[in-house]
Amino acid sequence: MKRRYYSFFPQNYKKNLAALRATFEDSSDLVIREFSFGTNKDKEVKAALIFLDGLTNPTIINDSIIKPLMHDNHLLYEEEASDLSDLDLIRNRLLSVGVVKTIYTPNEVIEACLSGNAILMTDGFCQALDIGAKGGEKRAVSEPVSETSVRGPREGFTENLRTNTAMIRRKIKDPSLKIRSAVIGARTHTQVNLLYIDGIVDPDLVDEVERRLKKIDTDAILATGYVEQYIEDNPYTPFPVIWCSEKPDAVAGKLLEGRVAVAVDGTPFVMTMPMLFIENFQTAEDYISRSHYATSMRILRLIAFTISLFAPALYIAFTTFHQELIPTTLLFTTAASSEGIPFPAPVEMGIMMLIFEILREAGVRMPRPIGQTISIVGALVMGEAAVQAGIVGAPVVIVVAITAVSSFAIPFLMDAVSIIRWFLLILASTMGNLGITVGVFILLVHLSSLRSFGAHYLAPLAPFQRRDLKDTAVRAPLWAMHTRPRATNPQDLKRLRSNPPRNPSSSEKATGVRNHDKEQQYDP
Amino acid sequence: MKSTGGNISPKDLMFAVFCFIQATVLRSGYIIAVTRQDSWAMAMTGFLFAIPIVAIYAALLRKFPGKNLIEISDCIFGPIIGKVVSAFYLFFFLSLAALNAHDLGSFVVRYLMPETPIAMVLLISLMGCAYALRKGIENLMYLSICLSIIVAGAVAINSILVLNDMNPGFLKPFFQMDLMTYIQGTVTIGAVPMGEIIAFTMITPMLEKEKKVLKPLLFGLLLSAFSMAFAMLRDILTLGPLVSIVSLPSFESIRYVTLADTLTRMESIYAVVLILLFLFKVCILLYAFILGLSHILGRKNQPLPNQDHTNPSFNTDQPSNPKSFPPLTLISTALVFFYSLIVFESAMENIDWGASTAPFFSLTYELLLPAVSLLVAFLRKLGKAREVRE
Amino acid sequence: MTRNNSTIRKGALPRSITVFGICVLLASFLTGCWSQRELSKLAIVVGTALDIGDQPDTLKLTAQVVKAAEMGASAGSQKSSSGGKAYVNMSYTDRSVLSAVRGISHMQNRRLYFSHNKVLVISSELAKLGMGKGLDTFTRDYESRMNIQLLISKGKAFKILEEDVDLEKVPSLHLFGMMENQKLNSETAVVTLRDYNIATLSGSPAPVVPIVEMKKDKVKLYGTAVFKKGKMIGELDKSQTRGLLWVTDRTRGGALTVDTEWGQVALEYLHSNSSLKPVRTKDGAIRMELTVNEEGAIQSNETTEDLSRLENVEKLKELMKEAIRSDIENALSQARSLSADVFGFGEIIRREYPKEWEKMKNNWDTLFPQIELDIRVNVKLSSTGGLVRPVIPGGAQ
Amino acid sequence: MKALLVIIAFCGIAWMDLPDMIKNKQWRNLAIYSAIFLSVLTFGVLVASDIKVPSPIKAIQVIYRDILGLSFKAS
Repeated sequence: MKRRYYSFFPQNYKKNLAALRATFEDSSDLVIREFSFGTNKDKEVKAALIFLDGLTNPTIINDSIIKPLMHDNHLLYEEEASDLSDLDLIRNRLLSVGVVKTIYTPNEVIEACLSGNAILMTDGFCQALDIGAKGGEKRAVSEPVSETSVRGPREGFTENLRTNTAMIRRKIKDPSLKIRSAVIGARTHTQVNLLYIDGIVDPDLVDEVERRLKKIDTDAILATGYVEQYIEDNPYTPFPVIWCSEKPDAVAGKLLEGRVAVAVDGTPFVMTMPMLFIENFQTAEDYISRSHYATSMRILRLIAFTISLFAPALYIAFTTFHQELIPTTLLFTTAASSEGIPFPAPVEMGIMMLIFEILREAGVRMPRPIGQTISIVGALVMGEAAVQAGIVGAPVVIVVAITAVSSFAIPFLMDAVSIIRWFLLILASTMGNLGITVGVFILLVHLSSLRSFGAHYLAPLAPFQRRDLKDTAVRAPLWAMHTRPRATNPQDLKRLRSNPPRNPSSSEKATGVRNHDKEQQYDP
Repeated sequence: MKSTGGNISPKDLMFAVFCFIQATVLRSGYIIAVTRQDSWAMAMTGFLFAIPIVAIYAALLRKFPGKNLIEISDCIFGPIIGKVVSAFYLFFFLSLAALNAHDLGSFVVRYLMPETPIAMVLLISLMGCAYALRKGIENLMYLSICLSIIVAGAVAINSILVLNDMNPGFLKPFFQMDLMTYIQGTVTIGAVPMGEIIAFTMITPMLEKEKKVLKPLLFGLLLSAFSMAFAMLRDILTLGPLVSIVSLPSFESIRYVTLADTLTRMESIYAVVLILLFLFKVCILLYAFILGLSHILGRKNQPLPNQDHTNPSFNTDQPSNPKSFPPLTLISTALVFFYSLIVFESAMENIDWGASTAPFFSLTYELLLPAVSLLVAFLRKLGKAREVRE
Repeated sequence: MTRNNSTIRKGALPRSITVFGICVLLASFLTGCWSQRELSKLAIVVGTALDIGDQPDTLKLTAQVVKAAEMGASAGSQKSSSGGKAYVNMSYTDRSVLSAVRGISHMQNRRLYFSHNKVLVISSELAKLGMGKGLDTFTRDYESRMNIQLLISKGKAFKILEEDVDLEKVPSLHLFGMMENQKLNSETAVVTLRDYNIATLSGSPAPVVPIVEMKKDKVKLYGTAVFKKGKMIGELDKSQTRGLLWVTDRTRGGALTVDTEWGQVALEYLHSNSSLKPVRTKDGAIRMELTVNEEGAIQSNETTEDLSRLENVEKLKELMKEAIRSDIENALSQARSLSADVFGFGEIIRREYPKEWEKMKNNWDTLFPQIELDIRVNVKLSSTGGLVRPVIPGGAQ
Repeated sequence: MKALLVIIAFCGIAWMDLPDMIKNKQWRNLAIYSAIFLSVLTFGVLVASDIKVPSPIKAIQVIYRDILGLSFKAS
């Protein structure tokens, strides 16, 4: 879609201003500050500073633009001071602002204006100065809500793109961290940055991501999720194929594994791609904590995933098709609790799962204090009452509760799992174990068929890559993970310079004496 | 990106062979009924019997690199006889797919869901297969290692759990039956589960290194032979003389698992693994059939349907190649569905077929036709002779 | 099969999702009533009894069904228990097991479910007529398992399932637990359906099954029934049963009271193993060699003698040996008189000397009583328990 | 009844397969496809309406066992 642009009238300052006013008609936040400056009266220059109030930093406007022009021109050399109408002169000698750009077209004026810059137009010139005066209110860097960390860094991304890229830059102090920029959205003109580390990342991958970003033809990009949906490979899968995080350290880690990050202005989330299935089970904390603990947590998450996916389906399959699988004593208890329940087991399970989904949704959208009330009412009162009233059996409540709790352990997959769970439940209640097995087969094939920017989604498992298993269910010690994951096809495979990798203690033994000496030297 | 998309590594192929044959462990009842307590040895001799068969496939594939079995027979026999030979192969693949689907169905109906009509079981299973085939066979092949690990784990766990019920005395006496019995056992194992890997000759053109066929096939076979011998040993040791009268020994032996009175009746869990394997096998056989059919019906000199999407994610916006093959997946699956419904009237017919005629039927296509093809190719001096000499 | 992204983007996938979804939904409506069994519609059978029916050529099947609500009451369920019995016995007389099961379901609103069947009790009258009829159904049926406990009852079998139980709630579960417990006593041959079938299929088919009887509303183990050609032909008493267990290496423990010159001493079997081997003698005949290795302990000493003295230990060992030997000989003579190879001699000969067995197998019934059994018993008394010397009046002086 | 279900299922198959071919104007493929489709449909309807369709496996067994004399004796 094309914006109605006014044409630039060469050297006609008044007309230009009028046209600009017409473009921004009914925009009360537009400020056109007209003023004049100059050293002697007859050579006074008429000028206008145009900016959008709220997007700009008033301090810069006042102290670095208007003040030098109006008050500090006596600091100029005399021959310069005589003719102030030269834009280059103003730019080079007067404006004490970091980013100043000369612009020529009305489009640029509008874009600069909208992105929070101040525009200086002077009478008699067909150029204008685009002065970086971005500012305005923004949220301070705070601890991320969606991912909390115990030992790791606590900062999280904000809605401001520059802050976000700066946070990453602060982690990776290397000129080869590249940040390409693009503007997407015909109306929103959202700034989108593409980050990668040159020398690690596969250049084809960067080109591919950029190509897909450029292909986006929409009028609005309001959050990362918008971009995600436009560039992902498999639009019809419930599984996330692009990873996103609120934590700069996590994103930096992904970049260092040879991935590409995409940051979108206005969202405190940064996406990275390609994404592997196993990333759903990884957290930034894993790499900080000890590897045994991290490994056990990984396994725990995998178990939680299995439970939250299969528990209701397996319960139905066992209690309605394969009662022989239930230990005899447990069968009696289960049978006792299903005496007098009016619904067949699948319906019973469906009701409880539905109630749980509603409770979850209600809890998420409500303000936190109310959310807690809802969960207490839902979990305690409704569960207990439903059992008491004989609408559902106690085992069903237990199973749904386990399912729910387990799904919270794998936040990335929660959405996918809560859909697939229903699919498996239907299969299990029609075909029992066979249904579940066919469901698992379909699920496996589906996962195996997914691609994320050319990487196999199920990567170290299918296609099997033995050497990449170090960061799956097991999180090997960092010194043992001496290569980057091959799924991202990094240019520079080696993470450690020393090859072969060594257990730190064993290398210490070899050179222990020397190290010790050195340490003593540096010890004050 | 130079990812392995569409390319299958030899390792994948090897474990795919393993999974493929492992699905047939259930059918070991045919052989165990014949060779009884010595059946475990038949797995090994069967493997020896299968080596020349595999060597013939490897020689054919070497002579005509990048071509699958149907294309090769077209090359060797010319367009008309080639089509006839291909049609024979196709019938074989179709029958195998139907037989295996029927095996799956009757297994599920007999042991898991006795009151469900077999048609429903087959329908849902074949829907799973059709889905997998539409997603591309390579995705299934990638899964083979994972699947093998699951299978090995399940077999190991189950075997450990029945350890308590084993009696080594059941293995005796060793080798006291007629020689003919052992020949029958060897040929049956060599032909029925092992020789069926002829279906993989339709997939080998998708290999990363298409010339390295013999090794993965042989090692896959060896692996399967070991695991088959292991499973048979377990069954014989747990079931003793019962092994030759129960219909599915490997399933029956797991029914004894009792661990602390809670972990009993594990066979439904094992059944899950078996069904997965059966789905895998039926998928491979169906793929062989569909690809062969496409080749017969499709236009000449067109790229293979699976080779023009070596890297599917990156050409999303490029115009797809005009498909020269009609989409046969669903309709072929439907054909297998109906075929497997009528293939046997009863389990007794199934057993009779498996024990008496199946080895000869299979050998015709697994040994006779390829051997004749190879011979004709030699006589007509077709293919890359230089490579054969190496 | 041919995965094509452009078509997927244009909506082939939603189409397949739709079709697949419709199929699954259709399937769910169609299969709804097939193999699905609601728990509350099942009558869980935990024990079965087979008797001779009152009409000729019929049998009476009694199925013990658990009342889940009563069972669950103990497991903390909120539902109040009515304090009644936790089980119901249902009987029906018909010509086969299967039709009797069908007969019961004609009278009930629930379907009998046999997967959790634990015990099968067969009356000795029926067993004497032949077991085949009942057992084949239980072996063949997919629901029933081969690891159910097999029992023969003196008197009516269904009476056994009406036992007055104290610690358990259901007689069958009590019986099952009781049989599991017998492994420690080694006076009963614990036999599952699978053991019975394997013994039947073996070279010299003479399976054994434990016998139970009702005494004052309590079930008591009695001995072992011996089968031949599917019919019960005789019994082994407790000592003979133990002899049988010695030979077949199934002794797991047990107690033995011996009369010594000083009085009664109770000994305990701790660990034992035995091996049975066929040996070909020079004249071509086959003998059996049995070696029993036994490790025991002194369990109680009612006498005043110091049993820790080594010469006394030797005496005790001799007595223990004698007891074991007499158990085995007892069993052997009973087996010979029944001409039933309960020890599986024939099967062992078949495994070791298959060629000889070919010649022997046809007149095994006459050959078996003539097979010689060499018994070698090695006994060790490893400890005297917690006491070295007995508590005797004034013993501290 | 069963035959009707088969026909409905085949409509589903056609609905999934046909649009692509028609869109891409692959008339030759369409012709081949229709031929196979119709024959499988006939087969399916025959099976579904309980008309006894002889199993090809039976025929093969007769050829191998009775004509060629190739068979093991079943135990």
